[in-house]
Amino acid sequence: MSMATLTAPSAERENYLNQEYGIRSWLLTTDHKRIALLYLLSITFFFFIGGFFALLIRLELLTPAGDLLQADTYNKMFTMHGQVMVFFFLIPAVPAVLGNFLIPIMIGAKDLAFPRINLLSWYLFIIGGLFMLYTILTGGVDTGWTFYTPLSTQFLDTHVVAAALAIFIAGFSSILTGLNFIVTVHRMRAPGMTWSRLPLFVWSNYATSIIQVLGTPVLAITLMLVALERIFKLGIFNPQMGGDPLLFQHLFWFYSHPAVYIMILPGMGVVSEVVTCFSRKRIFGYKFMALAVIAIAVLGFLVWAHHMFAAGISLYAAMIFSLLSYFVAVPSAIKVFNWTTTMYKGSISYMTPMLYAFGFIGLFTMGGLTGLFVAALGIDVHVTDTYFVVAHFHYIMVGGMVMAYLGGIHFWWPKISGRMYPEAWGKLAALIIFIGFNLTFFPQFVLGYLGMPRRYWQYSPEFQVLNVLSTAGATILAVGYLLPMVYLLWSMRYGKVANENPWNAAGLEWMTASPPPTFNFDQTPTVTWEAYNYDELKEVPVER
Amino acid sequence: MSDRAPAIATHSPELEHHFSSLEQQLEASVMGMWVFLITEIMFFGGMFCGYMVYRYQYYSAWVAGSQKMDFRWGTLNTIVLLCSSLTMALAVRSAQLGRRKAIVIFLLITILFGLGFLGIKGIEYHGHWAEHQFPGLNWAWPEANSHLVALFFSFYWAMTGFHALHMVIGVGLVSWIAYQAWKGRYHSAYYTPVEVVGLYWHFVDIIWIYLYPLLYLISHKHISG
Amino acid sequence: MFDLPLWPPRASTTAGSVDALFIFLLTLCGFMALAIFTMIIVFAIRYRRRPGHQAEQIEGSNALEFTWTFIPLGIFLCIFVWGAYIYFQERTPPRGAAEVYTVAKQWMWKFQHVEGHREINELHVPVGRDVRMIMTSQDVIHSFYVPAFRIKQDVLPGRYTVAWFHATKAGTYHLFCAEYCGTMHSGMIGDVVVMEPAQYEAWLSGGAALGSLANTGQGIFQSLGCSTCHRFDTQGRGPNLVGVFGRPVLLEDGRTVIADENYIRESILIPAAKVVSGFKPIMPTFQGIVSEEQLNALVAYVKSLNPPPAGAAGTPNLKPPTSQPETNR
Amino acid sequence: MSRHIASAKLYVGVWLALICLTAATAAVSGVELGPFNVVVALVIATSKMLLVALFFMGVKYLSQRMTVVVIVAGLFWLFILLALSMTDYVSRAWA
Repeated sequence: MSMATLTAPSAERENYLNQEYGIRSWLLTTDHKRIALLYLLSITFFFFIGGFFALLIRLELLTPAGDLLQADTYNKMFTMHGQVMVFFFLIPAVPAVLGNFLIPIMIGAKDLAFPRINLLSWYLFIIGGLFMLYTILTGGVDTGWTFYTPLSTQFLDTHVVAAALAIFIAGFSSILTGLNFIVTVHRMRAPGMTWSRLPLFVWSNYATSIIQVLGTPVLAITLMLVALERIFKLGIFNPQMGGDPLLFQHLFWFYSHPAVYIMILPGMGVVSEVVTCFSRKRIFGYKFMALAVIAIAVLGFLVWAHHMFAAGISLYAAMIFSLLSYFVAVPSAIKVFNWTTTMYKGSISYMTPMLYAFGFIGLFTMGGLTGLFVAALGIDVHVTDTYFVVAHFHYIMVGGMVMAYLGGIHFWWPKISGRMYPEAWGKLAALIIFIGFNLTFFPQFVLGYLGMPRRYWQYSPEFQVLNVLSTAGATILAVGYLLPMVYLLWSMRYGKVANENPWNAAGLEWMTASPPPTFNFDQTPTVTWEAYNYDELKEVPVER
Repeated sequence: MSDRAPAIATHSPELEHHFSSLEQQLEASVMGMWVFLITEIMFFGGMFCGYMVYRYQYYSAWVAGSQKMDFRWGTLNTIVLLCSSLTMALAVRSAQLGRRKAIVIFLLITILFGLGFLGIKGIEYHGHWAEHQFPGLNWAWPEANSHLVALFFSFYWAMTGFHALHMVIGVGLVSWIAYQAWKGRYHSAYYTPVEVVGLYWHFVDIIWIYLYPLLYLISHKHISG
Repeated sequence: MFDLPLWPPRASTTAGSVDALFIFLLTLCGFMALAIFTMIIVFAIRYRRRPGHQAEQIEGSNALEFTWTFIPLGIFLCIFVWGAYIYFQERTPPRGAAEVYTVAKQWMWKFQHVEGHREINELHVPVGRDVRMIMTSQDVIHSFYVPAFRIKQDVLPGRYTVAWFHATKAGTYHLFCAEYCGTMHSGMIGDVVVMEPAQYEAWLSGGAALGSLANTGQGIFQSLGCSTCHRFDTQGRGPNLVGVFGRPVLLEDGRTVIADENYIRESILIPAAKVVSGFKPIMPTFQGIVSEEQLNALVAYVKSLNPPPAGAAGTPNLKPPTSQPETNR
Repeated sequence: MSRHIASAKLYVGVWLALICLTAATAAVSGVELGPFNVVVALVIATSKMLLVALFFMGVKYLSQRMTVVVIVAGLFWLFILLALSMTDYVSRAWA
């Protein structure tokens, strides 16, 4: 799909795609919409690299013996699968692609507060990505995505410093995106766009930005200290010198638990938009939904040591963190109840984004509920570091966040590309992904409680049947993810031309052209209506 | 920044196209800088957390390590940085008043103080390196608690090293806006860059305000040696 | 046809209580998940978009919001208390449990029984006895994990961590390393062989015991010259170690700490970290001189210096385990 | 902020206060106060920080309340990191 030939026949008018042509107009753009597309390409590229590693892991686990890959290669596979997926796909995905594209339009602004910093954020992501590619291509890293010391600092000679540097740089890209969103939402809202009229997508990205800004620097310094310890033999985490490996875990998880909320909160924002649009109803309990998002962002910072219950922290600290972990579970429960109640007495249509929203609510509920298991101290001692935890966080990240991301991409595709995606193919892909996902990860709950530890290259024979089921599911999931890639690209040229508001949805982004002009609105709109005013929007039959 | 911005009431050259007024642009830049400074607080916060944990566990080694610090250089460096903060604040004030020459002079003095600080830091580093107080690469410690004092020095080198790095960036930024000020780009209606770099400089000074007592003055023994 | 176990074997007292909480949560969350799924499906069908059907706008209801905030919170707190109760038991080994020193090294488990037996990747324990694992690692972080007992405890380098269990069913159960520790992390596995007391005694006497761990410790204590400073008769340059274990120790900087295994280990490897009040920090470090196994033997020896009637855990007394779990760490 | 310009005398006055506080913290640290040494040092350092932040950085004259909220939130998050990590290290000896 070369940039230059991208013309939307319907829009003879100028829009952000055909306003300028040529590589320079893309690589030096400060238009938040073009930067969003640059991010879309970059993270899709990394998604398929991470997915490739995942497939290799699942293939290796078909048999109890380690017969496909060598032990070291397998360790590199799950390490780089984790690092590429977490730092180069999950964290940037919704904020940097959908957030960058939509937030200025949703609040009626011409662009983000700092357009040049937005471009810098993408370049930092690409530089970080290049370091990651260098790490992958020249031998990989096998510390696990968690970099636990003293293994990562003293007992491995793979590219630990290169991987740490890659994530350090990509972290700043995340910080700058967060900084941009916070200042934009505070300073750049159109007249009349009060906080209580903000779409919940903006609320959830605002909460995500709080986490990105307050959490990522701690990961940055922690990875820097690991790099210093490897290069200069400084002994901050070195047990021989009285250093404490648990200090590394405290600093690492201080960021990495809120990071899982960076991944899921934007997905929640997308689902709030999609559920209200396809139920033709206002969101149920707007204040509580907005408050819940902020509560998750704040409480998310108080619970990190529930990753360390069996790691050797003190008994009373474990109890404090377990109690706090149950407080952070409440806002997520509130959101699930509110989405479900929003559908009550609605007028629900089953378009692809709505199928993804159904999938999200279902799978996120299971992910959230299993969170209650691993937060209970007694059970966590048995299931931590086993496939139960692997299934738990994949239910939330893949079942929740990736479903919401695909739902969002389909929901706003007409706005991004000016074209409609093929509806039948969309529904088929959503179904395949849902089935493939459950077949992959549900057996892992059982494996986990049986006691199969994670990151095992070879395992006891009695776990084989469940692993074979999981691998079968993974192949279906892979097919499911390839489909949207194909038909969305196809739709950019051959898709039906989309009008300004194909879903007849509420929101400022549906009141400007598809694809929007470079400055989003001819003149800055004034907002006089409440959020999700579907009662005022007439019921237009959506053509098939 | 495409220049075909739709006409806005007071279209002065410095105004970014997507802001409605210079006032909004300055407020946004200041807020953006403060959000960035929060990330810096958390960045140094990670090291302060490690420092606090190990000081709680190995207090006697921290005292032994702190005794090796020359607190006179530390105090002088603190005063140098406080002076640079004063001149920086006066530079921002003269930018608000639009006094071009005053901005340049105050900024140059600030740069001098900054370089002075780095010079003193260099002397201290040279001293510690000569006495083999760099854990790992160049370490020799006669007494029994060698490992634990090495932990203290690991934090000393890491914290002051990152602080010095931020100081180097600060000197670079200040010289850039001094050059711009010398070319007359700033006046009482538009001085955002001076303001923002000022905030950054004061922040780096605040980090040192905490590093000084925590590294140099751990217990009363540092004076009696 | 094929081997598809769905529930791990239950072979310890803790396993019972963990399974009880797990089954309770399974039913509660299963019910909640089904409730939400059916609501979604019912709403999706009943309120599907069709001509003549109009969506009815509902702003929200504070009452409903408060109910599904505080009721889940109440339930969650009960789950927390139940989970914390089990965890408290798991982290407080009962007094008088038989002790096994464990050294985890990259990709094998080494066990030292107090009676002197040494085992690699195999642990023989009697049924119906509390067994306390005192564990440390020679290199990276490992994790002692026996799924059948539902216990897991990371084994940290530079420190002792403790796990305990009370086996209830004889048999051979998996032992896994659960914390990623390098190339052969998945090969660092073994078996916990739980035997009837009679068989255990036979196994114990059969093995070529080279004297109890405490005796080995005494030998090391002499050979390394510890006895020159730590004298038992008069007050030497180092503190007298008789009756030190398990009791509070006043330190030079005013703190008092309990002399547990970690204190003795740290005092051997990094003596200046906690100097006993009234003594000089003259003790040289034995880091790199003493191996982990020798360290375990020294710790066992110092423990055995406690006068026996104080219920010292050093020598394994075979009286049936009636002791109440209280903290003695 | 952008409109309020403080007098040069005020800045020099704040500067003098900072110098005195620096001298004070150096002097006080020479006196044996046991555990209170660190408390006094931190109190003096925090007061110096407040002086620099309120006057030199102009937080006192900030027109938008939101930026002040951002600053206070940042300090509170640092406190979360420090305090909750210490709960582990302080309570290790209790178990």
